[in-house]
Amino acid sequence: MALNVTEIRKDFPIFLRKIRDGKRLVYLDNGATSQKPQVVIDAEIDFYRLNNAAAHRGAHQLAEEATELFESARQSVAEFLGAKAEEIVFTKGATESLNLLAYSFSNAEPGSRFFIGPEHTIVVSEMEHHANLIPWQQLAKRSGAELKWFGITPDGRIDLSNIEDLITDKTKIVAITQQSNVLGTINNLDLIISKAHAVGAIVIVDACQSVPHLAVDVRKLGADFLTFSGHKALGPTGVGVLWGSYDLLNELPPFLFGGSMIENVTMTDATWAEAPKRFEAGVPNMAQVVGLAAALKYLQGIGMDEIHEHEKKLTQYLLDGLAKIEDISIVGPLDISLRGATVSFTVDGIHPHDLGQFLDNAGIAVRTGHHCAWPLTRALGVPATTRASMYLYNDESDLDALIRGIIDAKKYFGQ
Amino acid sequence: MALNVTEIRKDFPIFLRKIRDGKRLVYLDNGATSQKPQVVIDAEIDFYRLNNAAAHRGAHQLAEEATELFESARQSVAEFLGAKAEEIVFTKGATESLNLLAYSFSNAEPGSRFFIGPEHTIVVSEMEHHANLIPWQQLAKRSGAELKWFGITPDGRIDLSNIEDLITDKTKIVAITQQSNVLGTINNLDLIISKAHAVGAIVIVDACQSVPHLAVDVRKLGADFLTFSGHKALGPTGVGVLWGSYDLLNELPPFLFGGSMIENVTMTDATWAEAPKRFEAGVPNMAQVVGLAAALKYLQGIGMDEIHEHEKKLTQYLLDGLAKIEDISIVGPLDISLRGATVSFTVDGIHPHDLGQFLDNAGIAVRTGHHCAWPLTRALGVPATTRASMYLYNDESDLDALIRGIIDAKKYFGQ
Amino acid sequence: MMQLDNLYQEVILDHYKHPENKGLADAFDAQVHHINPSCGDEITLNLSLEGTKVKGISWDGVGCSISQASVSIMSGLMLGKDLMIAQEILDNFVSLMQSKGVGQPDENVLEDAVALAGVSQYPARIKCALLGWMAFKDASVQAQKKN
Amino acid sequence: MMQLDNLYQEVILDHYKHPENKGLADAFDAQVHHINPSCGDEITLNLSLEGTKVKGISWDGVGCSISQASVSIMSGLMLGKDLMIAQEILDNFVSLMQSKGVGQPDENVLEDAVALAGVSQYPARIKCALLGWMAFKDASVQAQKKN
Ligand SMILES: Cc1ncc(COP(=O)(O)O)c(C=O)c1O
Ligand SMILES: Cc1ncc(COP(=O)(O)O)c(C=O)c1O
Repeated sequence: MALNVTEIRKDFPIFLRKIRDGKRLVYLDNGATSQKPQVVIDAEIDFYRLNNAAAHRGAHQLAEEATELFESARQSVAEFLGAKAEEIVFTKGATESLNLLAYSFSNAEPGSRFFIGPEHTIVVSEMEHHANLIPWQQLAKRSGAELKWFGITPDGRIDLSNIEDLITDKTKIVAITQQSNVLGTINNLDLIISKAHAVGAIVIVDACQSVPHLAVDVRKLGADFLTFSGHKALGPTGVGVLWGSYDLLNELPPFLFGGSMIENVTMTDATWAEAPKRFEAGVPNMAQVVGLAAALKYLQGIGMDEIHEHEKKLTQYLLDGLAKIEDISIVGPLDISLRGATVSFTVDGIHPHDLGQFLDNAGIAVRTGHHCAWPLTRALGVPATTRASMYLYNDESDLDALIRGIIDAKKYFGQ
Repeated sequence: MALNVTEIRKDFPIFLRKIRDGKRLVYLDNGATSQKPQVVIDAEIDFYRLNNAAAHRGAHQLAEEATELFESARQSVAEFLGAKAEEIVFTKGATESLNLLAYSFSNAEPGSRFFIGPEHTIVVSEMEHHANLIPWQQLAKRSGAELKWFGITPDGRIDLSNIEDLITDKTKIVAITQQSNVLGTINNLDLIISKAHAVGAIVIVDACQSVPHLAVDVRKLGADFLTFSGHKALGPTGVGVLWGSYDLLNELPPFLFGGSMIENVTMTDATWAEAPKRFEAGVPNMAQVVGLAAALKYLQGIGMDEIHEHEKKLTQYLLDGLAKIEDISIVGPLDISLRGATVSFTVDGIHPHDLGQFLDNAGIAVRTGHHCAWPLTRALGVPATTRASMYLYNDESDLDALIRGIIDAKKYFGQ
Repeated sequence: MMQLDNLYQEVILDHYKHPENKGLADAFDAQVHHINPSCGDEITLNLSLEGTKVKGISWDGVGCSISQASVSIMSGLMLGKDLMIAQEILDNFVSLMQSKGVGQPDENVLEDAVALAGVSQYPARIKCALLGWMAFKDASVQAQKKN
Repeated sequence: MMQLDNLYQEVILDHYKHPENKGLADAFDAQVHHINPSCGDEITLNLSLEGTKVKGISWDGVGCSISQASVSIMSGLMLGKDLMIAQEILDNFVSLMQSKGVGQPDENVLEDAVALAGVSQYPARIKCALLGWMAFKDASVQAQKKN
C-alpha cells in the first residue's frame, strides 16, 4: 500500500515550522538525521513526567517502572531486528557501538577469539563512513594488524573481484556498511559473510543507513554484530543499538567500566556481569531508549517494506528528474535495484556548498561535503558532493522543489 | 534566602503522580538520579519540534540552528563551571567521561605527558564509585602501573595521613571524588591537588555528587579534569560533561573515532580536530545537551548556594531525627560541615532491602545496597546500607515521612 | 500494608528469623559461593549427594529476608529429593518468580515456597528469591561432575 | 533571493569566476596547505617576503565560491603590504566574520573584502571565508621564521 505522506507529515511537528522567512520545509537531509514524530517525543516526555528513576538500581516503584520500560524497549528493539532481547546493547550511537567493538577486541587476551595481533588482517571497504573506518585503523595500529579494503566500481558498487585476496585465513574482522551514506548503494552482504565465516572472521555490519529504511532481520542476514543509531530512525538523539549474536556478545570483553556492569568489585579487581549488562556501564540513556522503542513501533506501524517501496519510487523519480538537467553527474548507482533513497551528485561549475546554500534559501535542506566518508569522496575524484536523502515523510513535491532549486541555482551562479 | 519548596515542586511534573495506590511521592533517591523540571523537558521537546538537524554537518537553516543551540549549551555549561566553552566536552555521562580519560591515557605515545607505564602509580580513594575505580584498575592492568588508594577514617572522611606515601614522584594520575555518593562526605581537595601538582600528576575529579548540589568553580578548584552527569543535576538522561583545562585537554589523544572529530582522513590514517571536537565523534546527543543547559540555568535561577544551604538544613534535620531512633547506625560524618545531603545508615536486624521495600510501600523512594561503591561498603563492614539523598525539592515533611517509615518498619519486622 | 503483607508472608518472616540448615556442614561434594551483584547479598552453599539423591544441604550467608527465607525454604524442600525431582521443583519455582504476580503456585510441588509467590510482583526482588536456588543448581551440577 | 544576494555579492561571484593570483608561483619563502575538515575544501598558498613586506602571494585550491573569492580578495589585499599592516587587516576580517551579521566593515581597511560581510550571518560558511586567510597567517609565520 502506498504511503499517505500527507497524513504521515502530520505526525511530525517540525513540518509546522517555516524556513528562511516563511518557506515550506523540504527536508532531504535524512542521511544525517531524521525528524521525530510526536509519539517519540511523547515517549521521552512521559518517561520524565511519570517514571523517571535509575533503572536497575532501586527497589522503589519508580525504579521498577523505569527498569520495566527500559527492558521492554530492549524487547521491542530485539523484535524489530528479529533478535533476542539479551542480544541488544544500548549505546549512545553507532559511533560508540563501533568503537566499543574495536576497543573490546583490544581488551581481549591472547587465546580469546577476539584477540587480534600482527598476524591478522581487518577488512573494510572504501565506502565506509569514518565511524566504520577510523576505529579499525586505530585497532590495526594498536594491534599491529593490517587494514585492507574492498574498492568500489565505477558505478558505485562494492568491488568484490578480489575478495579471495582480501578475505583470507588471516582475516579476523570484516566491518562493512549495509548501505552507503553517500552512494545509496545497498551491499548484498551474503558473499562477504559466507567467505568471512568460512575463514573464521567476525562480521560487523554498519546498518546506520539500512535499518531505518528497510526490513533487516539479523538472523537472516547472518552477520555477527550490527549497529545503527536511533536518531536516523525517527528516534531521539543520544541512543544507538549494538546487536551481537549472543554467544559472541557474551564472550566479548567489556568496554566501558563502572556501575551496573559488574559481578564483583574489590579495590584491585573486578569481574563482569553477563551481556548485555556488561556493556551498559552507568545510569543509562533511559528516556532515549524508551523513545527509540516508540520510533521503531511507529516505523513498524507504517511497515518497513512499505517505506522501502515508497523510497524506491521516490529515488526513481529523483534520478529521472536529475537526468533531465544538464551538467549533473550522479555518484552512485543509476538503477534502483539494491539502492536506497540517498542520491549524491555534482553540478559542473557550482560547488556543492554554494548549491546547498542556494537550496537552503528556498527551504530545501540537503547536505554537502564529504559526508564523513572522505576517502570515498577522494576515490570518486570529486572535492565534495551534494546529497539528497529521503524518508517516509518525503514525496514527489519535495523532489520537484529540489529539481527546480538546482535549475534556479544554475541560473543564479551563471552556468 | 530559604527555598520555597512548595513552589519548586510545581516545576516538577512527576510530583503530580501517586505511588503505591495513591500515596504521595517522597523522592529521596537523588543520589541515583534527579527529577526533571518542566523547563528541561520543554527544552528537549522544542529542539525536536523546531530545530532538529545534525549539528556541525549542514549548511541549511535547521543545521545552523541545531549547531547554535548545541554550542550555546556548551557556553552555558562553561559558565556554570567557571570554565571556557572550549574546555567542555559532552559525553553520555560521567561513566563515559572517566573511561574516556582512562582510554585516552592508554592511547598516548611514550614521551607524551599522558603516557603511563609500569613505573607509574595511579591514586584513587576507597570511597570511589565503581565508575571512578574500575577504569583506573583497568588502566593499571593495561599499562602495568600500580593502583594505590586513600583509605577512610572511622567517621567516613578521606584518610590523608599517608598522603606522602601515596602521592610521590611516580604518581601520574590522582582520581578522586569531590563528594561520596554513600557517605555524603565532601572532600576538601586542596591538599591533594597541590601535592599532586607538585609531583606533576594529573588530577581528575568525580563531581557527580557535588556539581548538582553546590557551587563548583573549576578555576578555583584547580584540578585538571572534572566530570559530572546531567541526569543527577535535573538534566536529561544520556548526557554528561567532561571539563578539562584547555592546554591539557587539547593535548589529550582522542578516545572515540568517527565523524566530526577529524582533521583529515585517508584509508590508512587520520588526524584529529582540536578539542573539544576531537572528543565528540558522531552525531551528538543534541537534545540532551540542550536540556542540560536548561537544567543548569534552572539551578542557577534558584541559586547553588541557596540549594546547598537548604540541603544542609535538611541534613541536620535528618541526622537529628535518625539519632532519636534506636538501633540505627549512620555511616558517614555526623556533623554537617563538609557534608552533602546524602545519608546512609543501617538498622540493626532489618536488612536494607526489606527496609527499602517497606518504605516504598509508603511512597518513599530510597536506595539500598552497595550503591556502586562495593569496596567502600566492605570497608565499612556492612553488607549493604539504606541511603536517603535529598535535593532542592525535598523538605522536612519528606524526612518526617522517612523517619516515621523507619519506626514503622521496625515494628513490622518485629524488632 | 495489604500489598506488603502479600510479599512478607508470615512463613517468610518465620524462616528469616529461624532459618533452616543454616551453618555450613564440614563434609560436602560441592561448595558454591553466589553473589547478587546489584545489592551485595552473598551465600555459600554446601551440597552432598548420595547417588542422585540430595543427602545434605547447608548454607551460610547475608541477605534480606526474601533471600534468606528463600534459601531456608529451598534447603528443606530439596533435602532427600532425587536430583530429577529437585530440578522439576526448581523449574517450577523459577516460572513462579517470572510470572509477574499472576502465576498460580502449585502447593504440592513447592510446599512452603508458595509463600514466595508475592515476590514475582516486585521485579527487583526476584533475584533475591532466586539467589539460593541458583546456588543449589550450580552446586548440583558440580557435585554430579565430581561423583 | 534578497538574503542570498547579501551573501553572494557581485564582487564575490566575480572573484570566484576570475580569481586573482591563482596558480602557484615557483619561488616562495613558505608554502602551506590548509584544509577545511568539515567540507573538504583545500588550498595551497605560496608566500614570499621582502624583509617584512609581502612580495608575492599565489595559491591554488578547490572550494566553494566563498572560499575561492575570499582567498582571491585576500591575496590582492595583502600583496605589497607590510606584515604588521597585514596582521591588522586579518584581525579586522576575523572580527567581521565573527560579528553574526551586525559588524560594520571598515572599507578603508578591508576594501573588496567588505563584500564578505554577509558570510557572518551563515555560521557554517565562516570557515569557508577564513580558509585562505588562515593559510596566509600560517605562511607568514613560517616565512618569517625562515628569513
Ligand atoms: C560519585 C559518582 N560517580 C560516578 C557516577 C556515575 O555516573 P553515571 O552513572 O551517570 O555515569 C555516579 C552515579 O551513578 C556517582 O554517584
Ligand atoms: C553509514 C554510517 N555509519 C555510521 C554513522 C555514524 O552514526 P552516528 O553519528 O549516529 O554515531 C553514520 C551517520 O553519521 C552513517 O551514515
